[in-house]
Amino acid sequence: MSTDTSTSNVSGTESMTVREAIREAMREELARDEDVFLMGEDVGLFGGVFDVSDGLLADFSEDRIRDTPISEAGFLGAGVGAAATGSRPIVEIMFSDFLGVSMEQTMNQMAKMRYMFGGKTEMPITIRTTEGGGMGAASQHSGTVHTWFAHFPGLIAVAPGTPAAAKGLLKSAIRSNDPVFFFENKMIYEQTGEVPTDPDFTLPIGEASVERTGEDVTVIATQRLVGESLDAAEELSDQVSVEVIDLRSLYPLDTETIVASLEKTGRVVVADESPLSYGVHAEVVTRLVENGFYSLDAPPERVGVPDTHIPFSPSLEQEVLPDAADVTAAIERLA
Amino acid sequence: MSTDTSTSNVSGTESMTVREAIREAMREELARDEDVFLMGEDVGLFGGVFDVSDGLLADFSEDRIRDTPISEAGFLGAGVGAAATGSRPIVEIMFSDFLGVSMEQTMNQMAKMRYMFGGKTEMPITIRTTEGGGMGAASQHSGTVHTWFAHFPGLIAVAPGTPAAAKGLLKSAIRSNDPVFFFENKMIYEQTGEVPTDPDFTLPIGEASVERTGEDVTVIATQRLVGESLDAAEELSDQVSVEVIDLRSLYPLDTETIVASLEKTGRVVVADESPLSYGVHAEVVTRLVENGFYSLDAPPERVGVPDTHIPFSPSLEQEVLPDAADVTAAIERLA
Amino acid sequence: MVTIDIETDDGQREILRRMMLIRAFDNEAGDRFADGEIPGFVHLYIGEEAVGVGACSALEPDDYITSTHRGHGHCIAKGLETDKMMAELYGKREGYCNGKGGSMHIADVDAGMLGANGIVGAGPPLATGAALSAAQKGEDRVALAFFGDGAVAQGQVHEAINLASTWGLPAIFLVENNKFGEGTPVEKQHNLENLSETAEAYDIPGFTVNGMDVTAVYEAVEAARERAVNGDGPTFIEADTYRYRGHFEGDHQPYRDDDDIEAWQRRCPIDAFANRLVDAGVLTEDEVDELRAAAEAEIEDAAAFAENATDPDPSEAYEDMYDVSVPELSTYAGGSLRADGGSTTDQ
Amino acid sequence: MVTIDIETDDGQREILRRMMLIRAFDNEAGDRFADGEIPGFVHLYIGEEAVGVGACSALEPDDYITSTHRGHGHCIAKGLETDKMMAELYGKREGYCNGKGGSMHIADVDAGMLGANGIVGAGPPLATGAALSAAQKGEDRVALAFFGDGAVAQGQVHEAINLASTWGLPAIFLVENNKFGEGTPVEKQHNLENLSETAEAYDIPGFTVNGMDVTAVYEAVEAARERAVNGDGPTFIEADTYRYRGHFEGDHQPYRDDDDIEAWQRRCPIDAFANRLVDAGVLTEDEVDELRAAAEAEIEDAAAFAENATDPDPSEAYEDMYDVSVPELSTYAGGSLRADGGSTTDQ
Ligand SMILES: Cc1ncc(C[n+]2csc(CCOP(=O)(O)OP(=O)(O)O)c2C)c(N)n1
Ligand SMILES: Cc1ncc(C[n+]2csc(CCOP(=O)(O)OP(=O)(O)O)c2C)c(N)n1
Ligand SMILES: [Mg+2]
Ligand SMILES: [Mg+2]
Repeated sequence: MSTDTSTSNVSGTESMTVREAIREAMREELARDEDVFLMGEDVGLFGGVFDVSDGLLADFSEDRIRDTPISEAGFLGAGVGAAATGSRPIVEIMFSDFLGVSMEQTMNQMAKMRYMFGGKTEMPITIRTTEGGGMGAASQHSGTVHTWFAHFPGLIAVAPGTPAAAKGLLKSAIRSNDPVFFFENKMIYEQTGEVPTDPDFTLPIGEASVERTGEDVTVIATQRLVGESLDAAEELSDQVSVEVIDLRSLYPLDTETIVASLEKTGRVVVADESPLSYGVHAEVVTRLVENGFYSLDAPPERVGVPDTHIPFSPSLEQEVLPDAADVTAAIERLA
Repeated sequence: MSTDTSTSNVSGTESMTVREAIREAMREELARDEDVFLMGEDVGLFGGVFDVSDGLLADFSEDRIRDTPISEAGFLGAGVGAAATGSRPIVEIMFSDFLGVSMEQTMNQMAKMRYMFGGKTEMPITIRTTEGGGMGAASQHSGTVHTWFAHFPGLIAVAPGTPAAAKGLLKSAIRSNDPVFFFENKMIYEQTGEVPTDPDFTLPIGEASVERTGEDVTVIATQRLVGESLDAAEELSDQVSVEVIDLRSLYPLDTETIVASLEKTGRVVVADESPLSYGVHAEVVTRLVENGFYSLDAPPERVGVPDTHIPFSPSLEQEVLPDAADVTAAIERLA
Repeated sequence: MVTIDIETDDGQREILRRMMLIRAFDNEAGDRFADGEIPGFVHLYIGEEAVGVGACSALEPDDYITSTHRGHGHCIAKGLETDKMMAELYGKREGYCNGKGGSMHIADVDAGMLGANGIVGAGPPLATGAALSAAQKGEDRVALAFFGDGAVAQGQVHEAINLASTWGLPAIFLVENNKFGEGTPVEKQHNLENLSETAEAYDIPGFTVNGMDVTAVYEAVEAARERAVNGDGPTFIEADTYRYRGHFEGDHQPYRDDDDIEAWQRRCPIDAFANRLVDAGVLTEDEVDELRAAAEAEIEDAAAFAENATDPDPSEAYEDMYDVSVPELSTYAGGSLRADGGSTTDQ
Repeated sequence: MVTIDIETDDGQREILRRMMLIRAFDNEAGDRFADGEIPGFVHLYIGEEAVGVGACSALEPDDYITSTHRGHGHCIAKGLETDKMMAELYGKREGYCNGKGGSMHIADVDAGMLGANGIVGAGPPLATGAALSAAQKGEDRVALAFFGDGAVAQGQVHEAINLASTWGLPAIFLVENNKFGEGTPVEKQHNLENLSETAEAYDIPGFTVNGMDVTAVYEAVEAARERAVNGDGPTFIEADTYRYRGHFEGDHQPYRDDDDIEAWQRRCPIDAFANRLVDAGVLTEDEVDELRAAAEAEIEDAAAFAENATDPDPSEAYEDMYDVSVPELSTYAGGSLRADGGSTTDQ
């Protein structure tokens, strides 16, 4: 990974995984502000099914690391109620595929309350959830649904691709007075990277990050595909100079950074694990067209899931999941 | 309205409203196939809150025009179960804003069952719901959320703009073995148009319709904005020749028809009542860019809701709702 | 200390006054809606005044409530100001939500009123959350959720009560059984004699009280509040009541007869309580009339206030979406879809 | 006619055999998962065999069931074939779902098995719907939903039961109370002595039966089925049982002691029923051993079948999304994002 330009406010760094980065972000914010609490299914003693909150119960109380019944609508709704009355809940929804269960409280309460009430309430809630295929978990445990939340007004949606982004953005999310959906691709929990150690390190929501600079083609990627794109760029480095951007924030979207890159390279690949039609890709492409039309040398390429669910069988799953090879192929079509 | 090119399989036509067209589509299909039934809140004696099913109870039984408790997750899920076991339910969700309540059964059951089961089940269910602002119903009763359903794999999503399209597409939806979301903009229930009387009249899902031909600018519109765009085209007819397309089907999307029009005009406005970011517009723009890049004379224009909820106060609601004036302005920017 | 002490003469007068204020407010709202002055929908609380006032009077001022689409009564019972309410119905900037919410979304979070709600069943999880934050902060506050008989069929109501029961939270779940969910009678929504039997699924106390009797509601909520703050968890209360008007104004009401309405009108909660106070010598008939006239006058003033209040400026449509400033919104508010604000539109 | 008549010796033998088949299947699945041959997750039913077999045996072959993430036992109890099941766990084309579903989505709609389900609480609405369509068509079929103690906290379960009760549908709601939802004990999910008290919220019969006793489950479901087809509506049954393995394979189980597991293992439903049959002279000890050996042999064959079965061709990933052909999918399957199939990618 090339140096992260947004971490310059930091004294030292430490190598850690995305999982650790998220855990430390929560630990620091729990310690910093007693209004912060975490709730979700098996987040306490069990440590979360992906071990993300492992160890937090030992440092905080059961009251603040709160195991819930299997009632996503109920406890996410309770999170909204708590946020409107002075708390700062972090709500874990184990798999993003379960977000449908709690969609009503998301769309009509969390997202709308501030607006409907004429701005007279804060909604400082963070929803953490896991996305993505790659572990044979089949169609109901592998989805990437973040486009819904990027599209729906009143929500903030972030989807980090590196440990530093995960930590810096989660801390910003928890401190934010707006509802933030924080999408964790479950295949990158083990991915390591340098993360600033300063407990005041945060990253601004709404800024994309140039993870590798290049001249010929820009790859705008999210989550797992940031790493895959960096791999693709490295592999192609003899033939073509590829710039890789971690989009990080889906809404708000950092139009400025992606357009600046387009102006330099003239060619763009958008790589995101959403289903292709009406996915994140389309908005990115449209922003580029609207703001950099005359810089485009060719239509941007989309890399994503080909409008299927994620099938169980490994041979099928691999077919539909985008990876470095797909990014490479897309770059080659453009270059 | 110009003549509808897709209704040529028909002997005669009759003038009716969108409301009547939908009601007659249901009546005909209920009469034709006894596996079809309608369920929803107050669809029977009350006739539906928008009177769409008014009179159906008199012609069919309470069993087939079935009032439900206020349990969208339960009865939409029951619809899925019934569809998997040989029935063809039409499920009415009174306002599309309530689709969040039943999102789990939509995303993980209805949309995925066929695929997860290796193709070994049919899912002949139709979900009718109302969208759109304009009646001072405020943020929780005015949303346009169809992009979610166009994006989510395994669903079909249609959003007609005329009475003929409403009737022809609803009949196709009911006969389809796939789950179809049928989005009714509530402000056009009173809009009238010629509708074929032949009970075998249907329209193919997945085809857009050129509602007015033109040479200079194409407006690709949905729902209420089809009429608004026709008005705009008419108003501008002295200065600029505007082609208006009713997109009709959001997924699958008729790339061919819209690209053909782009190739002719070189300039496109996309008008849809979704919030702009990550909305229907972006996918349409991206399809045009991917398939007609070299025909584009300028970046397409988007007309939609500016990423807000729909506010209550008429002066505010009017501000955020797109209309003929917005389409006109967009055309003028391009022409 | 309870909001209004029903043991005192002053308290009883205030309870009567608030019920009258609700009646006057909703009569006025119905009239103004019919005149076309109030846009959108209005759902009136007429006939159910004893429930909202009985419940909110027995709460303490800092307690939270969540409301429903039929929220005017809850607002007035919780002490909200009728002029700002009416201005909100009119969509005016002086309204509680600056005109953004309307009838279905009136809220005053500072007053513990967490919002009317257009989504059936959405309030209880919010109340559970408010009760949770109160418990976590060690505050002596309870949260009461009002919801309808129809809402009992909503899954999130079930989840919210189960959570509150399992966690022993200071919450009160109050069903207003007004016999219909829109046009569907309660018997077609549930297979239950009394909706309070629902409480058994959570092993919490469940009672059905006479919702036309403000004292009965008051006492039930007072006891439930006591349990809640003592750490004994939530209570489920069903108030047996009736709505006198259509589901919303304009409802043609094919689902019931005038006779049924009239039978319940003879049990009018306001008249009943007024008569009781006259019988007990707390008020004279004249004083009752004066109270009513004062309530009506207040509402006339509120309507005048609303009428003369300001239409929001269109630019306000772009405000209040987020705490932070979001480039998309400032771009659109500036009249452009372009990040650089290049071209302009009238939206 | 019930699927298996528990009154006959043959029926009892078959019931025992099916329980043994489940045990052998899930032991094998656990081993093969540990070996890395089975991808994804597996949730084993070991210890709970009496529930699935007792219930499905008392149904008629045409009846519907909905299942859970812990579905292998329900499938075998409903008569599905173990080789096609195992092939599905392996992700092979010969599996019930052609490899697209895996352990959590095995289904055989023609056999009335409406699918294992990865979403907690999603089965009951589907069962209500199957019961509705059966009732509408005048068929003598019932639908039984299996779900866990954890699922009782899900709103859609509540909605489904309320619908079935209000509409008097031929449905049976069967809770497998195995004492945990993942790592969370049932006491932290509900404030109830017995989950069958939930039935009171719908005014339907509710029973708690010994889920380690296949006869007890059988009889409860038989009676519930009778009520259902007689038009007397749904029944709520709680089966008191225990899972012997972790929530999923690989679970480190910080939430319980080995002692607890061992205590329940002494109540093994298979041993208990086998001993009863031996005591009653229906089977000899040797015959029991033979039955077990035959079950294990069948499962070994199933595993061999699965191992030797075919990996789906990557192109099959694009099939089965829709009944109709959708241009997007054929375009992507052709390796392009272009409507004209212009360029190609390897996806
Ligand atoms: C989730 C949801 N479903 C449906 C509606 C439409 N709706 C509004 S009020 C209402 C009836 C509510 O009945 P009840 O809960 O008894 O309250 P009441 O109107 O009688 O006060 C319905 C169905 C809604 N607002 N939200
Ligand atoms: C809606 C939803 N929430 C959470 C999960 C994750 N999850 C899978 S199984 C399970 C526990 C289920 O407990 P229970 O219903 O008692 O069934 P058991 O596993 O004990 O058989 C959980 C929380 C899920 N699959 N679906
Ligand atoms: Mg009611
Ligand atoms: Mg369990």
